[in-house]
Amino acid sequence: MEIEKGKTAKYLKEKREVAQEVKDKQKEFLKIKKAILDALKEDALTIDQLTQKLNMAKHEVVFYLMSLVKYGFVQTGDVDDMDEYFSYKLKNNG
Amino acid sequence: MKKKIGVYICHCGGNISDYVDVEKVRQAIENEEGVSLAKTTIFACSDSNQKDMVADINTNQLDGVVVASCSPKLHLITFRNVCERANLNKYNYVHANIREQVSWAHSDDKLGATEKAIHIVKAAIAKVRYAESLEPNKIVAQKAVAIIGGGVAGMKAAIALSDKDCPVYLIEREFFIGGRVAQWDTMFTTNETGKEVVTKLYNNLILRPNVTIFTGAEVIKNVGSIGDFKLKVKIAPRYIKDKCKEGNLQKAIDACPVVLPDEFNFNITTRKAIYHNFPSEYPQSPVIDIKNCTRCGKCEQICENIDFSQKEEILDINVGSVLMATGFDPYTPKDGEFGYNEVDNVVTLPQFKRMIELSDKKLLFKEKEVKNIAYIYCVGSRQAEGENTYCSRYCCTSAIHSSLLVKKKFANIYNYHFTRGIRTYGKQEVLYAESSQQGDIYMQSYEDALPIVSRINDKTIVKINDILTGGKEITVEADLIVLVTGMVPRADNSVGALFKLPKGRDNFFNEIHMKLRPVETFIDGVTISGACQGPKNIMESANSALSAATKSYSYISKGILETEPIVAVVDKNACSWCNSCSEACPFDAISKIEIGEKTIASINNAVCKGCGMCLPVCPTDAIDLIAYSSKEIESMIDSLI
Amino acid sequence: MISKQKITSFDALIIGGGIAGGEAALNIANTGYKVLLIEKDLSIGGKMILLSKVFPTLDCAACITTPKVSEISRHPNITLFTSCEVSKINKIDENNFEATIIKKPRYVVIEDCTACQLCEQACPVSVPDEYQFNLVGRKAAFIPFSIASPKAAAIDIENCILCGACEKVCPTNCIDFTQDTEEYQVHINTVILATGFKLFDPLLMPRYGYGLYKNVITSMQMERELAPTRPFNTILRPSDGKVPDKIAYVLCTGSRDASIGNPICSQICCMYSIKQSQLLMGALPMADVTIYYINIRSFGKGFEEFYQQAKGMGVNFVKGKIGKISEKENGNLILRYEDINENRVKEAEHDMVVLSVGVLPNQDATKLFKTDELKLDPYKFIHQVDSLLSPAKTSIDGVFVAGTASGPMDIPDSILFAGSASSEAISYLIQHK
Amino acid sequence: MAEKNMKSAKILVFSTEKISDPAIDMAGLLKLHYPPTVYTITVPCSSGIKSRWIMHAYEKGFDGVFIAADGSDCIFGESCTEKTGHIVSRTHELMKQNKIEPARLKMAAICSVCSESFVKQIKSFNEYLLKNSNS
Repeated sequence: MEIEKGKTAKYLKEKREVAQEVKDKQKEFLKIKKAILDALKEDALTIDQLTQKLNMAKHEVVFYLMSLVKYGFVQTGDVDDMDEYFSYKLKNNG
Repeated sequence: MKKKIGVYICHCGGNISDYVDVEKVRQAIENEEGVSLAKTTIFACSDSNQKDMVADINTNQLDGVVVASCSPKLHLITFRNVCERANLNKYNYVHANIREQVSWAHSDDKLGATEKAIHIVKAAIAKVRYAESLEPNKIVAQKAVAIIGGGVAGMKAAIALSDKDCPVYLIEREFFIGGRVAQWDTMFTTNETGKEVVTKLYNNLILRPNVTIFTGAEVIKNVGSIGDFKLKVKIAPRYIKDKCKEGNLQKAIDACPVVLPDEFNFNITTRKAIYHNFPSEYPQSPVIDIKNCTRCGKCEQICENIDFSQKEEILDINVGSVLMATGFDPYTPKDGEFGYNEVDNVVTLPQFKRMIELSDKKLLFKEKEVKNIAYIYCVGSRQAEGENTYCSRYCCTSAIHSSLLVKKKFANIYNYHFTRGIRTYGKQEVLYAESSQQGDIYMQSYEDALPIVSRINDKTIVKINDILTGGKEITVEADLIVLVTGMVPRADNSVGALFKLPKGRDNFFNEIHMKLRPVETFIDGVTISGACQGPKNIMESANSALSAATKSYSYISKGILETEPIVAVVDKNACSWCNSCSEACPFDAISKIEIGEKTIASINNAVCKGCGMCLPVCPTDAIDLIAYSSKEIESMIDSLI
Repeated sequence: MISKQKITSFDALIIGGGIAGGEAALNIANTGYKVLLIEKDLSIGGKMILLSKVFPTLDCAACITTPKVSEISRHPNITLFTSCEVSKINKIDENNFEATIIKKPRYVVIEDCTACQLCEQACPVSVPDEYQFNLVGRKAAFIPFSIASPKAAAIDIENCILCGACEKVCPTNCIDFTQDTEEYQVHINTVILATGFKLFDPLLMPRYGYGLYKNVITSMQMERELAPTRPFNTILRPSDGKVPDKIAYVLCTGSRDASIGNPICSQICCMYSIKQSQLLMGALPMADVTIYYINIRSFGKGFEEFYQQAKGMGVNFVKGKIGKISEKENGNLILRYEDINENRVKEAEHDMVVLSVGVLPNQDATKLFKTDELKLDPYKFIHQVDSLLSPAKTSIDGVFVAGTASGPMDIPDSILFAGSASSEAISYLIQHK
Repeated sequence: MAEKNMKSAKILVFSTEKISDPAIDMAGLLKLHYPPTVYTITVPCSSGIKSRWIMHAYEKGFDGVFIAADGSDCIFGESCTEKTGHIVSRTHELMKQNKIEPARLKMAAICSVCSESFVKQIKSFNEYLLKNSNS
């Protein structure tokens, strides 16, 4: 079978099953990503504010938010008066 | 003049960009004359940026390149090589130092730092505009290495080079080989004795036809440079004939009436003016200490092998590289320092080690049996007031190892350790654990209140406020106090001065860069190894010796060396031969030649070292140094203001 | 399916592309010998390339590693295999070894990848980034880190959902899911083991609460937070993204502790902690940094001065053993410790705790040799048969060790050790030609 | 620029590749601060500096020139100290002829680890130049 360049994933899919756990994790990431990005649509928020809005554990918010900063969806805003907590906002208004 | 210059300004991952506004620098120079490309980069030295530079040079046909980053001592060669890979002659590259001399030096003044960086990059651009393609001078490298110092490091390096079919001259100042290690008894981690180690190395060395060992030998002159060092070696006579049999020599030694402190045993014993170090020493021939010999003639009467007619010899040797392995001296405490030379029973760690080895059955000090031993650590190291601020690295382990040894060898020994925090790093930690388990007492003094040694009612007392027991004052009566002395540079390090070797803040010889070029020095062709570079234990010395051997070998293995083509050039029209330049040249590189009617100066490129001493003395300003011509320097000055 | 390939022979095989293996490879290659350098990770550079700055000079680690890795990757005498593991080495006779090398598929053709990161943007999967020690995420199609060498994408097949989004956007068609494991047989004359060390896993010391308390992190995680390619915009604590202002270091975590099976000192933790403390003082000028130590081991060239410099900058050094760490509701941590100076048990509150984790042996190399025994020392590091005079020699003639594979050591010592191992290997090659 | 001069003087330093420039680098490494209007041009040896370069610097507006000389550490030989001294005295003559205060040229031997000494010298030179400017 000749395999076309740029479409090789199909080939491996036939030989290798993607674990359910991996699929679930990916879906969860997309869900959290959407939730965070939605929450930030209105206003820049701190992690504390995000946590309340999303009903998630704080350290998870830190992890996902920082990942979204890394992926270029979110950017760091200002720090509070105590120099303790930053706020975060959407990059280029989404 | 260059028309297509590429300029790269490095963030250095924050090292520069935290203090210098690199984007502002870029904008300030992008419209400079000749600049066709100006970029900033997070890490100029990274592989990806180097690849980008090669691509930039090729696609934009750049004819000059400037990188503004760290000191040229680190990465000048890196970026020259980038140019070469892009087929741009490497002398079209100029390096601007905006880290060590800008961002770090002026981290207190960001605006000032940015302003300075702009000027410095502009000056580098000014310089690169005049840069010319040059070909390095090729010189023949002598395939031989001189190793200075016949201790463990020197001997290991000699074996390593000899294994690589490289002839070696091993030059030892003392009359016996082995350096400090010959003076040690058993050693951590293998419990081999120093003698065994030295014997092993010596026996290996003497079998090698390409190794020449000189003892009682000193380098007294050095002319030349990398690839071609011409050394004069002075060899002192032993006053003993070669190939003599032991028999009568021992009687001659016995007959010698001169009694002197024996330095090999750190003066705790005596020797004669005709002497051995120890029975299995190398070379296996005694020597006459001519300075202290009274020429009484007694030895000559007994032994036919004594020969006072032997003369000092001067040898010329020619090598491509020099490997320094001159070692260290143990620190000598000042009079009164923890009772040294004032209280009777205070010795240094090296003396103590000799005592253990030389004592049999009972450990005696001045005829009295020693039971309680107090060790005072960090003597001559980590000094708050004093010149040795560094830690000597080997002494904690060495002291603990000796304290275990003394306990094993003699009965009823009690060890008390007055420390400043034990530093048995790595696997040496198990020694400390073993010692603690055996009941040795460890105390630790406060940094500002070191232990006090005093003599009270014929007893020697050490007093400490001990951190480990919450600051309690503890006194110990000791039969012997061992000052755990550190390593200091050799008192006579004149051989370093002969090669102009730079020293570090600790006065040991200094490497170019601890991680990038750890055995090379600023003097091309001269490498350093072992404890002359800083305190090291034997394993560390062996590693550095082998590293240095690899480096020295790499200079000469190809037989041809490339050196910088930075030499002086004479303007034929301006020169009117007056001899001033030739007088100023320290290398005899300038002679006069006739060109038609005119007599002018001529530079021998193979001999010229590019120092520039001939430049300022020329009355007609007819000499320039390549890459440092007046037009280059003056245009740099114009850019800096 | 494994394809078998026979490839040409090399003079030297070097296992491990960290700073020691890299240095040894360059030394030997510069002498004119052909070197095969095997790295199991996606990039060479080892642990050092992931560090922030290095003691005692505070040079950035990247400034030292990147030119070296770049020189390695383009050296005509060095063949570099990443994502590869040596599965066995047989000694045939005196200086003849045969090695079997397993190359795992990267699913990216390195030569064609331009590191444009389009695949990374397209990939819908996010998993913890091991190169950032799990402080943030990365994609399943990813470039390991910005100064990786080779700088090329890779597919994390374990976490890939095989959606094909990456290859659709790849402008050079360099992604190739048809790649498979390959096996190579290589003939070599000498071997250098530069397999490095493993970091102590603080989960083995539950009393410090690592894993449970989010603000207890390892020194390697702090190293990443301080590095120029850091996971956050500044130093933040992982529990709630707060900028910490009272940071504690717990030295000897997993070192000098027979109860967890590692009685020896790790030789580097004091110094890297002191270095981090200085960098923290620079990054967070208002922060308090306290280092809890048993002994400070600043023994190398310029180290003691560096320690004194940290004291001068205001880093707080407390001689004390940490008993237990507990967490307050706000994420702050209570350290219960024995203050040795005052001879009593005390408590202190910090908002972030860094565990200065120690150095453990990497035992990967031990299983390789089938015909000869590679001896280990009592701590499971590679045994040095002549540790005083030929530190690089192992129990197998012609097989040498370099760097932390034989015990804990810092970067300067690893580099000198690599110089030493390369000298032995070159001599071995010349003597057995 | 004139305003800047009020704070710190413009000083041109001639350093040498193997000896004094490493010391100036180390001053940066140790974060020993000195005025940012101090600029360095590196040459192989301090005994190869031409008087005309120094005069050029004054002409273009430098307040002072500092020669960080190799001293006895010079890798090109011991004559360096004496020769650098001659350059300074010859330049002093030129400066007098051009009505430039000779004290605006200073020389000191800076060894490869003389970082502190370099910073001290530069700071006092800077103070001197500031005190004697505007006159």
